[in-house]
Amino acid sequence: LAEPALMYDLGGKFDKSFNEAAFNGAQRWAEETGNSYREIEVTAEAQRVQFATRMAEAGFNPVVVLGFANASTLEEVAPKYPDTSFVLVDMVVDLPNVRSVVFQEHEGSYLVGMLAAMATESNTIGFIGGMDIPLIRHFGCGYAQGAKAVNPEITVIANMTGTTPAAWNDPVKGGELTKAQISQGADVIYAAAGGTGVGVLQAAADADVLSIGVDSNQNHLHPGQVLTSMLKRVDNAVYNAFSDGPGLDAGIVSMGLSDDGVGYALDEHNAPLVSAEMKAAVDDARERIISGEIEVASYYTNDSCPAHDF
Amino acid sequence: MDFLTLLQVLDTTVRLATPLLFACLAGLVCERAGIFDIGLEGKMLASAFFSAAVAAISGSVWIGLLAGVTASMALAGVHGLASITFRGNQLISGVAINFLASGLTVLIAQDWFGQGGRTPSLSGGARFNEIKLPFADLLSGLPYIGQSYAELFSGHSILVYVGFLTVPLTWWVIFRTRFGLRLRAAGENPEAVDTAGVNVIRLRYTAIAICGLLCGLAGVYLATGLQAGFVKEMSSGRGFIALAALIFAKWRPWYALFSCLLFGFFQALSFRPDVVKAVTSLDVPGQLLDALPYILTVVILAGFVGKAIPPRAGGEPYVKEN
Amino acid sequence: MTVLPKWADAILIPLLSILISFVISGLVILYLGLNPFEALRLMVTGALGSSYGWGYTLYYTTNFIFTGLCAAIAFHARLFNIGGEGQATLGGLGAALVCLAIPWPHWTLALPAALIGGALFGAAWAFIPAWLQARRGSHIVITTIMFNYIAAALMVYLLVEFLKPEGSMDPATRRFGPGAELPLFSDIFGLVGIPFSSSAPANISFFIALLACLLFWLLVWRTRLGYEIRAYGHSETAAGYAGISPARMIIVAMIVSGALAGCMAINSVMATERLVLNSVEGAGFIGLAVALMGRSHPVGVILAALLFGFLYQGGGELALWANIPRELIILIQGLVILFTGALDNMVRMPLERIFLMIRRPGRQGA
Amino acid sequence: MSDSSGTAGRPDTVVPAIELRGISKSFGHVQANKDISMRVMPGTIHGIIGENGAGKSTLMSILYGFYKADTGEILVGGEETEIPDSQAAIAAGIGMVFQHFKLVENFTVLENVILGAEDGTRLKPSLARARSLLTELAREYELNVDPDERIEDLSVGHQQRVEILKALYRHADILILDEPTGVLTPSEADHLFRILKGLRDEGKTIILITHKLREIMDVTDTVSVMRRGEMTATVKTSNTNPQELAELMVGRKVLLRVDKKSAEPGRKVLEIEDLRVVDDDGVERLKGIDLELRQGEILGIAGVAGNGQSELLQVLGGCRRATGRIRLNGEGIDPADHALDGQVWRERGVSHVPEDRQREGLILDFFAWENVAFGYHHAPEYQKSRWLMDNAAIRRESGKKMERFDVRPPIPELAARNFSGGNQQKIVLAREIERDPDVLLVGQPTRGVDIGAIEFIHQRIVELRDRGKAILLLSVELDEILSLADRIAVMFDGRIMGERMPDQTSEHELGLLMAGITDTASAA
Ligand SMILES: Nc1ncnc2c1ncn2[C@@H]1O[C@H](COP(=O)(O)OP(=O)(O)OP(=O)(O)O)[C@@H](O)[C@H]1O
Ligand SMILES: Nc1ncnc2c1ncn2[C@@H]1O[C@H](COP(=O)(O)OP(=O)(O)OP(=O)(O)O)[C@@H](O)[C@H]1O
Ligand SMILES: [Mg+2]
Ligand SMILES: [Mg+2]
Repeated sequence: LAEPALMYDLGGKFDKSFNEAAFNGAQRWAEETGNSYREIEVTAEAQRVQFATRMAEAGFNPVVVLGFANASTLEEVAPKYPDTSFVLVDMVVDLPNVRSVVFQEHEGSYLVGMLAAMATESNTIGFIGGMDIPLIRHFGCGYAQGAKAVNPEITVIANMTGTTPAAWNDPVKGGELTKAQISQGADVIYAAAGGTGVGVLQAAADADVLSIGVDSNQNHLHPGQVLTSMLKRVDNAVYNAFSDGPGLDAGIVSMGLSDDGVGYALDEHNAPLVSAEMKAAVDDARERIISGEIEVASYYTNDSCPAHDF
Repeated sequence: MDFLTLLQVLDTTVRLATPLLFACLAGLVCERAGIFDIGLEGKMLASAFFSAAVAAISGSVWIGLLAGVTASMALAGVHGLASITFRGNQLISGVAINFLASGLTVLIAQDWFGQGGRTPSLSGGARFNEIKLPFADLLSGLPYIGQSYAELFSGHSILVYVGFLTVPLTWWVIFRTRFGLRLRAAGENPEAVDTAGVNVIRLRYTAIAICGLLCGLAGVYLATGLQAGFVKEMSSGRGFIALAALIFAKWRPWYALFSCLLFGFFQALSFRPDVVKAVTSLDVPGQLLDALPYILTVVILAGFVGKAIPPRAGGEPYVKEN
Repeated sequence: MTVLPKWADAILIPLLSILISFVISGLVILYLGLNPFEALRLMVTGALGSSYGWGYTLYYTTNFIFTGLCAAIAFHARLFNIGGEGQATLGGLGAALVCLAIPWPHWTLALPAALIGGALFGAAWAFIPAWLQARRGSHIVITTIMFNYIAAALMVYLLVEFLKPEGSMDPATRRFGPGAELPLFSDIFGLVGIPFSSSAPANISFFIALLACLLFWLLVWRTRLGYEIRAYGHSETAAGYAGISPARMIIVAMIVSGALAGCMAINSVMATERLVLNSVEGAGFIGLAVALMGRSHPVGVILAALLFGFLYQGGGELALWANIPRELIILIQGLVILFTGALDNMVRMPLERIFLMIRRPGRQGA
Repeated sequence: MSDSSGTAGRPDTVVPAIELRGISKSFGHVQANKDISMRVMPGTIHGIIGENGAGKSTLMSILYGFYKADTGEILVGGEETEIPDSQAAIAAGIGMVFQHFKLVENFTVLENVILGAEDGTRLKPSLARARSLLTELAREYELNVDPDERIEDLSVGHQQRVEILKALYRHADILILDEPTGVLTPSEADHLFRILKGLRDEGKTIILITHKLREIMDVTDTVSVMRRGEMTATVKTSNTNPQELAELMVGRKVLLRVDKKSAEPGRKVLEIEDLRVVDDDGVERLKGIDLELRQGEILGIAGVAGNGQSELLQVLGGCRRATGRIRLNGEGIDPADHALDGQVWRERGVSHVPEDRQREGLILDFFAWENVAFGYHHAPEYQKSRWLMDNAAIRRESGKKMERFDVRPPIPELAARNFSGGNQQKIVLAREIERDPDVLLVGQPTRGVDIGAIEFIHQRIVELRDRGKAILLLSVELDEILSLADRIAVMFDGRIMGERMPDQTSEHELGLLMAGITDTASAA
């Protein structure tokens, strides 16, 4: 049986969010099955195709590639290796041997947005993104909608960390942005900024206001001070892919609330922060979203957000 | 924009200016002695990591500080070896040091903590906590002076105060002491120093050591003062901004303070779209806001700051025979 | 007065320096619990062992040649252009706009157009700092650093707000289309019947880069302009005596510098068939090291660029097969820069003593 | 000769202040000093002469611990002394005034003096002490300089005084001066020598390197001659004469004065009216110069450095803008025109030998051949095509020119840096004179150049004149002007104080004019 392979995005294996979640999924699979897998970090645009090709060449199967930027990669590589199964996370590519896994981040963000709106006392909540790219706006958009759903009057402050790749690894700037938002009244702040988020959570904890983690469960970073984390179960996506093994069925897999592809984290670290009625409200909203009763707008549909103007 | 908001912005300014200030003064001492150093970034990063790592392990921020400064000074030593002893190209050496630092820090972090180039987050005695100046709360009541005292001057980590005190200290050492005189001379005309019976090599090594020390403090402040732990590449370009600030300051300590505060202030502004909007009454797109500090710098530089003349012997290794 | 023969200075010293840096890197690798020789083998075979490896090595080399030349021409005028990054970024924008502007019928038309577009934008981005330096005395190091950041911001803004296709989550332009596809090495060598991996991105721009080196050499050492630039770089006072205008030299040198950085776009943008965020990926800074190590001479630049291309590709392969953290590669690059670029005298000094001992009984006096 | 004659006529009981034994030193392949031995007696002025590159500076630099000798030993006052660095030299009571001053340009006099000799960590006390000591020394040896002036604002003469003060401040008993008068005006030089004699009479020992035999004869007690890195002779000054010294030095007969037939001035080539220059600091440097220059004559401009001669030369060389009227070969030129740079003047047949060969005349890191094209790199004969320069042609040309000007070594592929000053100067002259210009502007043609080369350079300039060209000669060397010029204009404070004919004037009269004293009745 062929080894599976995992290709991280430019952020790198340990980005404290997206890629790291994938890594955790792979690890879980390895521990449970006792099998090994191959992993590789992309460090340059040109390496995307290179590594994907090399993996397929070397007979790894399935080959999981992370990040929307890899759509073009697979469009180029996948057809050349019809016998290899590819998995693309975060973007859709329509090819017979590619499984495209997309997450409904806006739905998850919607839920944590609700929690934020219910937890805030100042009726001001914050959002700190990494770089100002559509994906991040997508997160922020869901967050804002959720908050507004609870309290239409609520103020949502949004900042982006920067415009260079450093934006994903600048906890200091993240921290200062947090302090700036706090001084504008924000008392719950949602960080979707990779390594920068570490700084956001830290500054929030220091200032004794609540923060919200992203992608993987970050509640444990500051027990009792992180309201919750917007879970994006990339780990599950990877885990499933690895488990399904070669010849896994292609097509689009949309991971949303229904299949716990996205959600909010509730554990011993933040239990005291999330009251029963908060939980009830959110779970109810979750159901209504799944049932289609609530329609959470996606930023992508027409590059704009009804609840917040970026 | 009300007074309190102003204070908040200035408060951010101070915090952001401090690491720049340390690095800027580090570069000042070094370049005044005739050694160019674009490796500030790397030294800052190395120190940030080692201070956080050792603080995390030992639980004492002071031991961490020691480790951070040592690391930075070690890299400074490499720079000295390359640019003084072996008369190599000082710019290349600086570039190399930046590479070494960003590589080493993450490798070692991974090796020690297995958290992907991150140190465990620090708490309690393992980090520099904000210190309240006496009567801060008491005075915070009365407007303006009191508020400023409480909001702006009080409540920073000890390193901030150290940083600001370093300015007069540096000024005094550079312009009022024997060492300073020789240092400046070595940067202007090393032959004059040599023929006056002073050892240029030792002098420049001392300068480089001081540079390492100050850069170290910059890193320590980043990782244990502003933040509570190390994240890869967390210096994210501040070394280069400090370099710009140094030239901006025309290699003078007090000007350095001013230019670093200016950079800090512009950054702080870019964090407050609301303030910018309130003042200019037009809402600036995020990206423009993000570029604001850099644009304003160029404008000021071109508009008000004249020609900056670097130390004459700067960048040139001291060679009397070849 | 030089003691060493040219060959020793040009070849022996760099080789020894690289050797030292590799030995140290080897120790680090050993410390990480891997076999250094195995690592070296992986890098060499991965980067130079196959047409595929070469294809990637030369792809990176192409970028570094352009940015290296960019820094080099500035050095000749004693200007430290740290803004190659931003100029290359703008160059990418220029090239992309050209490629998107019209559906190009054939690359032979698209290439020159994109080349001009990239060069123009790069030059324009370099012109502003140059002008500020020449007219207002604003230090070029600061301004170019600032312009790197401004360029990055501008890029995000344009890509997110205007250039990215409607509804796409990727902040990148659409593909340029078949008419703007550059011939790969496989196509080029195919013509003469040499088989070359078709999956490697190395393309015709490599030859453009070599051409640029030739033109660079002609410009600097064979034309009046180059003569004046070098003269100004060596001595401003003497330049004044000879009637060479400093302002003109600064501006011209920087424009050429920016244009060279901009030309990188044909490889980093046009060849990848779309403009992505941060298409430069630090090549601008590598260019500084390349120029410094290459002593601002095109041949030196080519060799240094090749070295870095090797480190990039070899490093990638190493990471791929040995599960090595990518930071190790950065560390190795740092060591190579340090020993070949800054600590070269550590090797030269002893060598000189040796050569003197051999030669001393030879010629005497001045 | 052997160094037994080093003690020329002195009883051997006296211990030499300095004794060198078998000093050798090489730079790379160049052996600058070969097994040199010499003795310098206390309380004497000991001269050292020798061609450019003979090894004088090197030898003294070794004595001062700036360079380390490869072999040999140094005795100070009979004691064998290790001098690994200048610190040791200073400790041994040796002070040195280098040819190219070792001062920090943007420091004040005071700071320069105490540099390295401060007492205590804080500067204030040191500065105070130095200030009082300086005033003393100033009184004692007429070494007055304003302690608070910045070096860059001082005339070379004053800068040199600072160097001497530095040495005295460090209690030097042995003072070495390398080509001290190279940059001084006659009056400044006389002043310096008065100081040196004063110091000698105090019992201090002085070693004086110079290219000027007149100075040797005037002030030294003993003189040593160096050649090709070796010490060829040491004689008592009173037992020798310039001719002999010149021959010892160059190894052949040398003419010590220029022989030229009287000039036949032709038509006017260059006419200057009311030329004015205001420098960047708003100081008026030229206050209305009127001059005319004719074919076939050498017009010498005399003047104490810093009275506007340099500015005049720069304006005519296109390095500086001015107001006023200039007519070249009859056609008017606006000196304020910014397009009017060096290139333009050259195209119009005005060549320019700048005062400072190392900062202006040459690119030290360029090859000799590149330097031969410097300023003329636009000349048609140097172009291969519309775009490319014809380097091969330039090499060929420069090879020939260097041969003709006897540049040593005549190797175009050598960097200018590696030629001695004398030869660097010949390269500049070769470049400018060989263009066969209508007008030649020459600044300090023989500064720091040995007599052999001086003779050669003077001949070339006279030849050019005899070919009917006009020459504007600018020199701080009065006797150079007197022997070379056909007509002398004296400048003072940006004005022409008057014109004289060399055969109808005296150094004394010129000296007065240079000091701004016009009533020349006293001169008659
Ligand atoms: N730093 C140096 N590096 C290499 N060669 C040198 C150095 N200094 C002097 N030389 C060589 O040593 C020889 C002697 O130089 P030196 O300066 O002693 O001559 P000099 O007698 O002082 O000449 P001048 O009369 O022009 O001052 C020259 O041929 C010169 O090329
Ligand atoms: N760093 C150096 N490298 C090579 N040669 C040198 C160096 N320094 C000095 N020289 C050579 O030493 C010789 C004498 O040096 P010096 O500085 O005395 O110049 P110089 O001959 O005295 O000229 P001038 O007296 O006009 O300044 C010259 O040939 C000069 O080129
Ligand atoms: Mg000399
Ligand atoms: Mg000399």
